[in-house]
Amino acid sequence: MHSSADSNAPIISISASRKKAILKKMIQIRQFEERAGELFHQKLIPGFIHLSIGQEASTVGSCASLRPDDYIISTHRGHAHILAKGADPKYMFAELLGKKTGYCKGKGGSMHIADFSLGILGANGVVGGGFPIMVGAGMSIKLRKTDQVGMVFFGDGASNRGTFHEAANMAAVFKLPIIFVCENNNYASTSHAKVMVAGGSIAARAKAYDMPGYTVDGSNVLDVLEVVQRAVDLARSGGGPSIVETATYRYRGHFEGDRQEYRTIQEINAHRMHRDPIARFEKLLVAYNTINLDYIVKIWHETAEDIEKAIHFGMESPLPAPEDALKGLFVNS
Amino acid sequence: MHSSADSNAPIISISASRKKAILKKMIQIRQFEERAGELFHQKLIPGFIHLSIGQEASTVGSCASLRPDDYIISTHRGHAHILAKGADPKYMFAELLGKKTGYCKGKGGSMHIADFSLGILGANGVVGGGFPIMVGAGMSIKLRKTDQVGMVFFGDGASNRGTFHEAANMAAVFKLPIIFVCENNNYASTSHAKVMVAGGSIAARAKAYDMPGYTVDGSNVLDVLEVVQRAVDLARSGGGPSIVETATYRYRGHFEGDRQEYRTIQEINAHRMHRDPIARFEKLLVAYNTINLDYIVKIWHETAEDIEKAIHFGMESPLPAPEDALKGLFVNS
Amino acid sequence: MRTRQISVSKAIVEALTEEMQRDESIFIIGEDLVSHGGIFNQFKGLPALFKDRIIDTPISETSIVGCGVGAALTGMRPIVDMHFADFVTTAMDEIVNQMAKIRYMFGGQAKVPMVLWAPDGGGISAAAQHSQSLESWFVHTPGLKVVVPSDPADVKGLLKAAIRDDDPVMFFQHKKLFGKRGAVPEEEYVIPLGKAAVKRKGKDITIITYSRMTSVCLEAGRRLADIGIEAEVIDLRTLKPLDFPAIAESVQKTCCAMVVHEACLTGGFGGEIAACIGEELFDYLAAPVMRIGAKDVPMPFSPVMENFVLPQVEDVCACAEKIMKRKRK
Amino acid sequence: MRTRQISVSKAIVEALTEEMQRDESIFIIGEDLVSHGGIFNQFKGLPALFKDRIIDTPISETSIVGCGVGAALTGMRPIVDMHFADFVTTAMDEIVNQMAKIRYMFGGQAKVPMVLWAPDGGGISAAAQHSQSLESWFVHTPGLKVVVPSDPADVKGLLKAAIRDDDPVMFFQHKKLFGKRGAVPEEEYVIPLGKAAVKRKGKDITIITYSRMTSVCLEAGRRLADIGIEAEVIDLRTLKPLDFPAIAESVQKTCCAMVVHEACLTGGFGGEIAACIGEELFDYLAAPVMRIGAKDVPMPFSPVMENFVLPQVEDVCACAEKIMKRKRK
Ligand SMILES: Cc1ncc(C[n+]2csc(CCOP(=O)(O)OP(=O)(O)O)c2C)c(N)n1
Ligand SMILES: Cc1ncc(C[n+]2csc(CCOP(=O)(O)OP(=O)(O)O)c2C)c(N)n1
Ligand SMILES: [Mg+2]
Ligand SMILES: [Mg+2]
Repeated sequence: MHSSADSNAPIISISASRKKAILKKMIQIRQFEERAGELFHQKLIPGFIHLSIGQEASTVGSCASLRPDDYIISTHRGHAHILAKGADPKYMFAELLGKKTGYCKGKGGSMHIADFSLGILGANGVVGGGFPIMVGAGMSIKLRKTDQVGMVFFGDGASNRGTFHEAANMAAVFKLPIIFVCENNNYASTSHAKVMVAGGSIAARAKAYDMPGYTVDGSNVLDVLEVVQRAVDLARSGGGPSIVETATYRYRGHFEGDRQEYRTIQEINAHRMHRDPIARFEKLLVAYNTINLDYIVKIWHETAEDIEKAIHFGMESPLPAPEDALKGLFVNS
Repeated sequence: MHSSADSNAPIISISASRKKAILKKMIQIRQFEERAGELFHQKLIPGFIHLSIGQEASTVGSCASLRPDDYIISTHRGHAHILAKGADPKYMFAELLGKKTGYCKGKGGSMHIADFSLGILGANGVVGGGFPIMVGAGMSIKLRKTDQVGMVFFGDGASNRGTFHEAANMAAVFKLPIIFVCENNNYASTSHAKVMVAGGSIAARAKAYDMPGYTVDGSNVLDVLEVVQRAVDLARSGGGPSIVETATYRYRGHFEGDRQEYRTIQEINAHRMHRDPIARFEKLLVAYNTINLDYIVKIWHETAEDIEKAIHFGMESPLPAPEDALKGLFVNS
Repeated sequence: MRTRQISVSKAIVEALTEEMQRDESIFIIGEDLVSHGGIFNQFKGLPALFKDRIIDTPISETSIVGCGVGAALTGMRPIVDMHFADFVTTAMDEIVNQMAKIRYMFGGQAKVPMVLWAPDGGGISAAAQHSQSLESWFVHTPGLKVVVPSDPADVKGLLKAAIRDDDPVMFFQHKKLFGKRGAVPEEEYVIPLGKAAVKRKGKDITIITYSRMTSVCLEAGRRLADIGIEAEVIDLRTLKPLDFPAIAESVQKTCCAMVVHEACLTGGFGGEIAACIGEELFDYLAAPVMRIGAKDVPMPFSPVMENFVLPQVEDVCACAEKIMKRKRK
Repeated sequence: MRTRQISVSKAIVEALTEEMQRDESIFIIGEDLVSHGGIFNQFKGLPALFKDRIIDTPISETSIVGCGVGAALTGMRPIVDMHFADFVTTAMDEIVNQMAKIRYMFGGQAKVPMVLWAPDGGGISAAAQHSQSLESWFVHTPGLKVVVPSDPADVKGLLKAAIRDDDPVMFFQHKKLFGKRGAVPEEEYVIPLGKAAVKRKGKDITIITYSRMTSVCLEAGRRLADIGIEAEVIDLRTLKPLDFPAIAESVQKTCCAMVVHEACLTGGFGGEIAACIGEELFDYLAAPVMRIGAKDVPMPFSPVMENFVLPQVEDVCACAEKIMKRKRK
């Protein structure tokens, strides 16, 4: 069961328009994150933020297999997941900027963005906090007898929390339609996965729960989509949960401001240069004549414009009133 | 790594006197538990108690591989582990009876017996509560650079707690000298392990942490000893942790008073008749001429006398004073 | 109103049966529910009635509570059985950081209609890890409601209200009360969360209590009456929302008060109530507000010590007499 | 006594260095300690000095705390770093049912000399799951000591005392205080647990506080002085053991008091103190004891709302003035 997608396989047979949408989403995420980083360093975004630059293929490939009514749960490094599931960048920026118009009316910030209307059950500031909640979403799907699925994103570091084990076992015991997507970017803050994950493989742990486990090159978006789609199909057809581990890499520090004494610039540059998920996908699509260079330039440009509009919306939005803090704790308050 | 001891192997080459001591310990535990059950039903023991009758080979075989300075941590079903590590039944009965002379001065009761002088770091009323504590004992051994080992007992049910996963991973990451002994008696209270443990095997989960995992017939004390000794030797020589799963069975309810609607009398009787660990070991020792029938009768008799003396000690001991409740919370109180 | 005498256990089963029949989105999840009907037989008979909606789980409390949260967020109304209240300790992140905060921190997008049902309290020689009363942690956690009923009628009415509530509710059921019997109305009723009940009328002193200590205080009330002290006993029933007006009304009349709970004294909810009375009713007070709680140690196993640690009728009487002496000065 | 001005961070490093040099059984365990020197750089330089005794772990808080307990039981003196105090929620069984109870429930056979070091508090836009002040849960847990220091000198002296203590200590280090500077003695010293400090002398009103709120109250004290109110500010420094005599001495003089903490109001430690004052000093009180805490909501992210939720100097001043008005009546 512990297999990896064959990367010599022909390009996955999805339509050209889907491929374009996937590329566009990856570019949107990249630009969102870069601009979020800038706004943070300009001290316009309070608190702290964790960016996903470098991990776009893993996230977009995973979410591309989902339907609008499927659920996802995200992490502290959540912007990408939320965008990939369809969230609107303008409400996201508004939230990051602490504005009243944000997804959470300024109460959540970077680590707590959700859009329940899109099945986004929320980012989570507690590492590994999403696993048990996804068990509940899966149980709910089962009890309501729909054919939705739930996808819970987590990092290599999160795989060491007890919640992973409990949730994986429960998902398997109840055959819940859950896909556990581990985005293994090598690091949990400062610690390397090779040191902290005994045995080194999170996908291999699937075997302990008698479920399929896959490892996939997380810089190749179509590989990710193919493997995750397999897991989604299984879940949707009542076959129960799977674990997918994507090998990925973050270019930025753990959080913005991280001194990164635990790795070298050379290491980061090697990834950037040889394994950048967007560059790789662009090259592939051009090679297969799905798109041309002009098209790429156009997308980057269009997306950038949209992002600026979204930032503008956030910047121009009003702050919450101080007393808004007292609203919304209970259903009738 | 997931192997089982070959039960056709010749009788493990330990001395006759060790074999006799092992038999005697199993009989002592059986008698302790039977009498504890009686005292409970006579309403002399307050609270609730969980008995290990039927599981003696698993426990005694495991502890027989330990040195006096090694550590164990036990569970809610702890009497057997504690006796097997050398505790004195008289202070145990005194504790069960809520007396001042008990191991814990009457503050602990059945689920909280410890004898730190014997390396017994305590039973634990929280299922799976022992795992993280054993990680600490293991870390302490490593930091103090001794060649002790630690053994943490747990049930099939406890294997589903997140603490199992975290502790197994940490033990592997730090190569701690820990032996995880899962006494799989098929049931977690009313639930069957086949239903609740995804994949069905706890030993197989060892692979997820890159450590050895063994399954062994828990009604054959020498098989248990042989396998556990292997794990202990590995730990003691710096090779890190292992998981041993013993296939065992409890004859009594989960707790005394359990209606046991989740299983049949036939099932219990089949185990009693065909797989009783004490009867099997006696037969084996007689077959190999290590002992004869008279000797067996003598041990049962002697042990029974000792148990009665221990009960007598407990019964005659004074109750704590009510105000003793206020003592001993802090080191200087 | 026609009533019958039934036990708390029966009241629980009635409440659950009625609500589960009414609303298909309710389900119960936890350990040992199906064969046992719950570890205290509190769900007896339900598994036969609601086959797929009573769910036995592995021993994974963290995930069980999380499962409730996730199901509540996606259209269900879960009741999570905690086995023993002490085991909330294995799921505090799920309770405090998720269940309580999700609605607020996501800007009110979601609701979390779930009941965390937890048998708490001591008195059964279950020792330190199976005897705790932990309600004050949750009163201190914004986003939760906290229910602490004391008799069969309240259990039934409050459990129904908790299930129908769209916010997360911690429902602490004292485990020594399962067998307690009392009059319960025959027709359907719901007791709104946040309403205290005066369980004994009196003009001399206000005794504020909840959960099992209510019967202890009522017995103390009877004994105090024998020596001419008429105590008013208020059973709070829910700690959050708190019915402070009910407390104020009584204290304005009696001009003195004491709080009695089983949780250990220091840092217990009694401090909150005493502080509120001190703040709001300072000019009425003719004597200090006193508190009684368990002594500040883990619960010892041996009954002689456990009884000493737990508040007793005598303790309540002695404290009330002391206050009355001050008041009369 | 010669002093220097150093930051809280520096005071922490000094305390740890001195103690770890003195006692080889001390080690520090947690996440991201080695490369980062702790997530707040609070252990900077230590990894180089004590190579094998600063231990980075997987993200497994339950086991990290349990690891501390097991090591403490077997001869070591662990310091467990919780990353953020909010994550105690992932290890409450280990803290409450094991660390706090083991000594007692095993009849005093064992001791658990460990420090659980947890950066708490809000004010840095870290939102609901990274901003909590949870000390009152632990004050309500028999078997624990609770330290809540407010300035560099206290941090150093109390951390040393906590490390030397043979019982488990919860050490809450407010995360907004790391950069706070103050005079710290050059020679070695230890501040015993359970001793409050009068940080400002005054005859009119007693303000009882701790942790970051101490500086808020001191600033309020300065402003109140401008309008003729001399506030006495008591920094409790440790909540358990509690230095009630220090409180009593002050209240007997001022005849009125208020409590200020950053934890949310309801169920907070302020209730305990107000209740104790009400019980013990009833006859001295010329006005109600008032409490100030954060508003009863999870911490909102946006600074405008966060500032509104957290107690501010103005709130303290307004409350003190209100009490003084009552007192003068
Ligand atoms: C329970 C918990 N422990 C620790 C933290 C602090 N923390 C935030 S992110 C992080 C590292 C997470 O690593 P990983 O799961 O690999 O995700 P990544 O950051 O690589 O996306 C840590 C330790 C936390 N938020 N929650
Ligand atoms: C965390 C926790 N959850 C639930 C319980 C209640 N409980 C006590 S024993 C038990 C079953 C344990 O099963 P297993 O681990 O297989 O051990 P066995 O009883 O078979 O020896 C349960 C659910 C508990 N004590 N602690
Ligand atoms: Mg990572
Ligand atoms: Mg079992």
